[in-house]
Amino acid sequence: MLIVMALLVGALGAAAFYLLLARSSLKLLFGLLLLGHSANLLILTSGGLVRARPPIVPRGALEPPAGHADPIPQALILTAIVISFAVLAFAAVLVKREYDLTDTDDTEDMRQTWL
Amino acid sequence: MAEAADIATALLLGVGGLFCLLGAAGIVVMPDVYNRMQAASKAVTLGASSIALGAAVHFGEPEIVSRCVLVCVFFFVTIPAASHLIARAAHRSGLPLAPETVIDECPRNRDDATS
Amino acid sequence: MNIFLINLLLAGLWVASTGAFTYGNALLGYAVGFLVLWWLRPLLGRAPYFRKVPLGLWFALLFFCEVIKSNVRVAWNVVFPWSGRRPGIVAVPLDARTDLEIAALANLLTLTPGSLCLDVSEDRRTLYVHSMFVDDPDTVRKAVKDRLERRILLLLR
Amino acid sequence: MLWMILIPLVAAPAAPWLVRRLGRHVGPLLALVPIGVGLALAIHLPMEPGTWRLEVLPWVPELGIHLAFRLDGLSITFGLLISGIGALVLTYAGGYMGDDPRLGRLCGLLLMFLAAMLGVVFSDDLFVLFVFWELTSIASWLLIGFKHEQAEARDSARMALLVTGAGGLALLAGLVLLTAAAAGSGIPLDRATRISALAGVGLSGHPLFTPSLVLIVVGAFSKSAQMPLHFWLPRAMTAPTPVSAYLHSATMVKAGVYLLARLNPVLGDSGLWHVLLTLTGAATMLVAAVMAAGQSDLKRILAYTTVSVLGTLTMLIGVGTDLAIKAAVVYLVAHACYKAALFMIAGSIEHATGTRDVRRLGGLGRAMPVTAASGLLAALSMAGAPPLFGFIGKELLLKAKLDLEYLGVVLALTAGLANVFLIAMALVVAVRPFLASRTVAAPDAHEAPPAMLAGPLVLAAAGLFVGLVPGVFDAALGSAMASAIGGRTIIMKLKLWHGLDPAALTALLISAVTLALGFAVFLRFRAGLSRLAGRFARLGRHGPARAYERLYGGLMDLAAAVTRATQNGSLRRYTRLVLLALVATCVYPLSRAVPLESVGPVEWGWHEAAVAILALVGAVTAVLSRSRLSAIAMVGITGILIAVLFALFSAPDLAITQIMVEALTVILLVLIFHRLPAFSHLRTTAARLGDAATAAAAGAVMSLMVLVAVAAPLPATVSAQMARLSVPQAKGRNVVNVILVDFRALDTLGETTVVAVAGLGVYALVKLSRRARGEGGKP
Amino acid sequence: MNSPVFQATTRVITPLLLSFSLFMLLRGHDQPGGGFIGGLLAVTAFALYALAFDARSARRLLGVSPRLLTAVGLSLAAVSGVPALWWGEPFMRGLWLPLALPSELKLGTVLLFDVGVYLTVLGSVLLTLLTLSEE
Amino acid sequence: MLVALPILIPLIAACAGLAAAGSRPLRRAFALLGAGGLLVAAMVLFARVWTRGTQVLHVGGWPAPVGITLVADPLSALMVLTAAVLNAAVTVYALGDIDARRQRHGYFSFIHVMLGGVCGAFLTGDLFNLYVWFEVMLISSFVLMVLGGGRPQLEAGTKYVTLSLMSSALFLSGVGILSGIAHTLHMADLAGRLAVAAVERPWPATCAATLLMLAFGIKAAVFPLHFWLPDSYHVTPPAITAVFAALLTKTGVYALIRVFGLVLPPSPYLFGLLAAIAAATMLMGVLGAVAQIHVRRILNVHIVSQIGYMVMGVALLGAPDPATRRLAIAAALFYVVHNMVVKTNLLLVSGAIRAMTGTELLAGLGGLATRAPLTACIFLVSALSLAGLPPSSGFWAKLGIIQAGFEARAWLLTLTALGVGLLTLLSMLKIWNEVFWKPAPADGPVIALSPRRRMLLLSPAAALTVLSVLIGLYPAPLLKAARRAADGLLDRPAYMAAVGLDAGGTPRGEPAGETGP
Amino acid sequence: MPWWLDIVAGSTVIALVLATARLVRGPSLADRVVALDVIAVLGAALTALWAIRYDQRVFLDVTVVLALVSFIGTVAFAYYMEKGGR
Ligand code: NA
Ligand code: NA
Repeated sequence: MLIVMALLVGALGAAAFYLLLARSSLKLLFGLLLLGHSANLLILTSGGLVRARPPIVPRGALEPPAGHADPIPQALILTAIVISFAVLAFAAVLVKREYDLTDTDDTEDMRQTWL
Repeated sequence: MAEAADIATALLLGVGGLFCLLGAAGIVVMPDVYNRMQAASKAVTLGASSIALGAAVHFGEPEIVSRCVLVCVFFFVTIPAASHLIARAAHRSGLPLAPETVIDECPRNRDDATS
Repeated sequence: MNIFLINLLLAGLWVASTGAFTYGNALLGYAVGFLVLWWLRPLLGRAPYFRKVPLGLWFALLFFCEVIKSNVRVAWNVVFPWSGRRPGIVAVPLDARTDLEIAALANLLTLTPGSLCLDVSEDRRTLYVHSMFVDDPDTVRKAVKDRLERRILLLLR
Repeated sequence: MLWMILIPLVAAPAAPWLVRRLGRHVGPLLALVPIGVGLALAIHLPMEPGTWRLEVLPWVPELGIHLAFRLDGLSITFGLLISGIGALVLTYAGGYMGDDPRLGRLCGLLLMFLAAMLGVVFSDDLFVLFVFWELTSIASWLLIGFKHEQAEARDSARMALLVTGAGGLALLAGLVLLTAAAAGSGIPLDRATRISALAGVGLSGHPLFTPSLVLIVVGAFSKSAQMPLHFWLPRAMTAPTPVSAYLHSATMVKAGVYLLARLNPVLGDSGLWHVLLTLTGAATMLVAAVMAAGQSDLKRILAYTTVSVLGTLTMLIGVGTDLAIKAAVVYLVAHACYKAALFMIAGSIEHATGTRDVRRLGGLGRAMPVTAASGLLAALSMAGAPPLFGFIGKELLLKAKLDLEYLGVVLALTAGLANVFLIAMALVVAVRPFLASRTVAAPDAHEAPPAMLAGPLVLAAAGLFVGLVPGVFDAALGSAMASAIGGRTIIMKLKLWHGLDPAALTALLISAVTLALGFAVFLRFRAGLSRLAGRFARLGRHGPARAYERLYGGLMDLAAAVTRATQNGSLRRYTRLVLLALVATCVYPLSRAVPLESVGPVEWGWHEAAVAILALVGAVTAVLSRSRLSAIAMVGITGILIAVLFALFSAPDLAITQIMVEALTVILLVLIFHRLPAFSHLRTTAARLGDAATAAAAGAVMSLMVLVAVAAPLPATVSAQMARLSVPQAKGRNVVNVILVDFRALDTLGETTVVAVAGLGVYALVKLSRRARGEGGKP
Repeated sequence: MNSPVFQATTRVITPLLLSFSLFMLLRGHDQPGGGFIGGLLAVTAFALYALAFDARSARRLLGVSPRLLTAVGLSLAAVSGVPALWWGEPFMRGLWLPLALPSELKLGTVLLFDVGVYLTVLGSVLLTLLTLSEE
Repeated sequence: MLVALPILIPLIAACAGLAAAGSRPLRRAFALLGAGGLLVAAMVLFARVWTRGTQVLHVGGWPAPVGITLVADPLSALMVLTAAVLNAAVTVYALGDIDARRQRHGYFSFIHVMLGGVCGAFLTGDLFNLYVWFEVMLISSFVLMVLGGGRPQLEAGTKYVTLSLMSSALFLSGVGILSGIAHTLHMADLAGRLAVAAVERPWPATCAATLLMLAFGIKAAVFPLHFWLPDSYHVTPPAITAVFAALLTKTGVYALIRVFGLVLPPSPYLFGLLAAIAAATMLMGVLGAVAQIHVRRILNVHIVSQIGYMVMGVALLGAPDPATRRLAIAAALFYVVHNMVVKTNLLLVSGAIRAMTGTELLAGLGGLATRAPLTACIFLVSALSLAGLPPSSGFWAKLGIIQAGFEARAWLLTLTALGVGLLTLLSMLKIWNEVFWKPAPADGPVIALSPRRRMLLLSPAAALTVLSVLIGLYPAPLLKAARRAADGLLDRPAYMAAVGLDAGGTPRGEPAGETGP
Repeated sequence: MPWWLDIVAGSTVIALVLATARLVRGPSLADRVVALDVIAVLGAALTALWAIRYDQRVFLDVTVVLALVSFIGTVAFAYYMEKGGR
């Protein structure tokens, strides 16, 4: 399963990178989105995959059942998900405003800053 | 009692799985988006609800049952609205009907719809 | 509606007094409360409540059967596509007036496999229904009006 | 001693203010500052050879650097020259600038330079010396560019600063290496930067010694305009004449010579030192002298002769015998006197006639008798005619050469040949304008004002005085200075007439011959020889100066080309570079780290595999999709399926959050995209394939990274601790949530801040850029 | 979107979603849920309303300015760590009221923090969506 | 609590500024209060650290590897103090530079949040928390980058955002892999555990370290990851550029120093790579600067070049001799502080130039040496300082780096550093000749500044100039601080003891074969 | 673990595959949105199944949220299509 997850991480990453290499600024957003997924899955997999044993203490117990999943990567991913959502929202609006101003989504046209 | 619950669970799950499969097959086989929606919005939802009810019966705890009932209620409230919205949007945006369609009494243009 | 609240209160009392906080017990409490209230009908005056609860139950049962039936039909059609498919969009004139009535009708119609509420006209007088089996548009119209709209209006008005 | 540096430094910013208050007569007033310094130095006279006074203040103890100042024969001589000539130049500047409002700035910069130069010669700490060294470069740059409205002045200033700056860098590197060598030879850090502590220690065995020597010598050469780094000095003549007189003849350019002299006891025990200095010095001496003859601008002629003399001095230090050091001492002092005088005279001539072109000058003797007299004296000193100080210097020089076992005669002849040209140029500069027939178109030429007369007169007289009574000099300072340079006691007994020993006679003979030849060259100045020299000078223009231009231009072109090629504004290219960097840097460590056996402990599950594959299908379809909205739907699917994976791998909180975020992302993207066009496919197929390859490689890196991470894990003790603490201490059963709101609540606070800022940012972006667009931002 | 079907459905679902979001917020410490999930659910409730009717109605329904909500939420989250200092505990130490509620819910500064997160997420994400849909 | 104040004060000031969005005086008051409060807090913190040693706050009261620890060691305290000083200067400047509508839409709040993020990044003792603060910093910088701008700002924003987010993803991946290897995020704990793990298998940590190096490299703008910077930094108002230049890239450098100095086990491969990167960065940056014809772009590309010097300090961590390593880090830190001061100052001056002339193109400028002698002086001192000429802070920075380079026997790298110093001088001369010495073009606009605006624009620059010269004249205190910071950074056991871990780290089980709890 | 659970889960996964096929095939956006909706619902079904299979009640929380939220996405797409996009 590890291999599958590792492949998924890499494939999502490759898809993201491919989109990031596109000239359309709209595609950049998708690239960033997928890149976030890839990184999150990377953390999850690196932290060790455990099937169906969430780190939740049963009512009345003092500790989660033995063999539970590592909660730390989960907390990290949660934070990362929210952060990348917020940042992506901003980036998306940015791309849109830019499109509004320039009537193009081609990043190769974004050379106005270049003298 | 426990055995009866198990049988009920198995029954519900079996029906659910079957309908899920059939519904999904429907959206593959059906000729146009309206027909596909028919298959999807009914069969799959019924299947999923059935599985949720199966879970409710399996666990039998009030907490779980309320959750599963909530799922079913939600499905039954939202699925029609969702299909309606999609179908309406599809029709309004001029998505063609399948060739075997026998009749279309709905005007394509929004403005005509009022008259 | 007031009576419904009283009924709920009675159910709650039942659950509290029996001390068993389960769904089954709550349902039982509701049923007991309903019976008590039905018994005390004269006390409460003419209320549609007592008519609507059994009506609603009956309607739910019918509707459930309808859903299963049409589901099977759709499923059959999926598995055996050659078994005949005559999709079409039919305009159904509406007796339902309020948004709630229309929404209820549209939702139930859509939940019934084989038919789908496509649109409502701007003046809310016509419902456009997509059906998978349009042998005859008028049959479809009639089915919608008789099987669904009439019962819904009965229940809601 | 610090105060001697600080007072002029403090006076420098006051100068503009004073000038604004008091006008042009402030020159002599400001001259009191260096005069005071000079007097304070004079107290130490006569200086006992081989002794010095040291003053040490703490400065940067971490680096072993102290404000260490040393007074010995060398530094006092230089100090006296700097302050004395400084006083004269300040006085002169008042006359030269007249009522020009920039006089204040000029005086201020001169004072700043004076302070820096004093710092250079007093410092006993290598790095303190360097600090002042660079300050002199900066002051020189500002002074060369003084008339900055002229493009030539700006360019010359830049050239001077770049060349001396490059030398400064070499020097710095050399000093650092020398210090390292010293520290490596067991000298404690506190003393490793101190010249007096390093003298005679014998560091030449250390491997860092040779590079440090070369670098230091290069630094000194750049400052002292040794071939091939000399070309900036003639160009520096764009500076006002007082500046030329002060910086570019008497003082700053001698800083390099000073440094060589100062470090002679430290570095002088190496053969390389002798070879480098002697050969470079000799070459510079000869070539510059010849090139001087090709010039027609008074100041340029003087500049080239200065270069020549600097070469001579370098050569003498390189030779390093007692005699050579004595010669260097005398020659240095004599040159400082007469060359400063000549520059000031050139300035006076220009002041009077408005030109510096020798070909147009003549017959000024009557109109400017005092200037003419001092010019004559200075020129004779330069020519090395008896009984002037220059004569003693030249005699010593020739004797020192002849004294050598190898190459002595060659060097002596070279020196003689150079001398021929120097003599000729001395006559051209200081005799011809006064005595030749009147050719200048300046009938109203008049004697310079007194402020401008004092300098040349005093300096020329000093040359005469010391020439007549040389014993005064060597008793007071000369021997001490020579001892300081030599690092051993050298007693000088200067005489105008050396008696009749064979060496002296030979020297005298050569001297006489050169005088005669020089006079002949002078007489032929206008005719063939000057043309020959002119041709030679043109050749020189193709030399290092040309190399500098080439280098400068090439650098500009290179910079432009590199920038055009890389910084081309294409985001795509920047991204690709990042990805290529990712692949390139990770390949090697991954190849070492990936364990092939790490299939992992998690058993195979086909549900998960199917979900994972479907998620991937969604992503790939999104990549290939032509419609934006379909792409949104597809990444939506990917997100949801990843959420399902999260759920399966024991992370319900993650799954739920992911689902919520996915739904909101879809809403957001739909809201944003609903007015935008379809994806444009802009890349060529080849580009797309290339991108795909890059992306695939980068993705493979990520995959391998995962395998690396899971291969050899340590036990998760922190998680275990958290799980233990969660219920009893943090009162929560959902450990993930407890981490988020308690154990690592700070993370969550930061994350919440991100969310808040993103929302507020979107608001500001939309509201404000709408305004910007309303204001006509649309092109 | 002017659809009676959809609008009626939204009227039913919005309160459902909102109460579920509060439920998720409050149970987060013991079960999956918490401030983020709750806040995002609340956002979906209002976003749905905005889609069914329009952004202005959604703003009216919310009642407070989303910007204010964001600022208040962020301040609440940041300040919830301060009370601990009063009792000489380190910054952000969780304090709990010794009050037994008839459920698993425990009152304390940690809950306050989660509520701050909830409000910030609700305010900020909603601000984004409403700003965009009002364009 | 003192340790948390540099994070909390800006955050609270940001909230207050948002709440006071309607009132201009109140907004400006909060801006100054926030900057001043941060400055005071930073000074008190620095003094406390200086006198009593490393200050530690276990946030939430959780002991070291469980909770997040804020650690103010000399390095962090020094960085926070520098950031606070520069922020104060730029805030004063911004009051005269930033237009009203940007202020109304929360300019100062965003700046404050960014400062909170920067201070958080400096102070945190937790790797993932560092990521979070980086993101806080980034999102506010995104907003600031595009705030109120037209097309150029949005274009620049797109590039900046895209590459920054790539950096974030790499950072996150690196953290994920490190935590997968060591199962902890606390820097001290990670250091201990990775050291144990690296004994037998050094390469897994190196892989993660490579990712972190790339991530921080993008943030710090090192070659070949720097291209976003020259394309984006010049489009904002100068005050924003100044703050970016002062803080953002330097945070990347700080992260490199912190992570490579404290957390990661030494990796010769990466140190070699870093050395090459450092040399290329210096060279490419300065070549870029030489090529530019726009004042602020020259200065911005220079940021890149200067980063090379700082990275060189990190690369010299590969030196075998511990004393050399300490020297290198101390020199790099000195360089960082010097460069933050000087570069900020130059950008402020460039802003003043723009305010006075309305242009930043060299061709349109001229004659300012006579027209604005004070500005000229300020620029000159800072420019020479940037080129490493005495008697300014730049000289000691350069000297330190070169000493370290030679001591580490990194000849080529050090010679590059030296040569680049000359090119730096060249490009500064370019500005000087064109802007100050060249006669003003005939049609060049002359904008008269009100005395109040002039004061707001120039007084911070003058103050920073004095600071640079003071450091140059009396470098001992900063040198000592840099030394102590370097010693504190490289003394791993002391750091671990300060945060409450014993030298071996937490009690841990056998590192054999176990995969999870 | 009863064998029939695996069969049900298997058929759900197959349904998932079929829905994804529709997602990929399209051809219209409406088709894809329908597929999206179906996939979300199937995800809910799958998590409910896993709740039983792994005896983990928390899966059902995921089920609930999936059920609640899938609707929103559909609405958003419909909103877009109404505005005339495709
Ligand atoms: Na949570
Ligand atoms: Na749905």
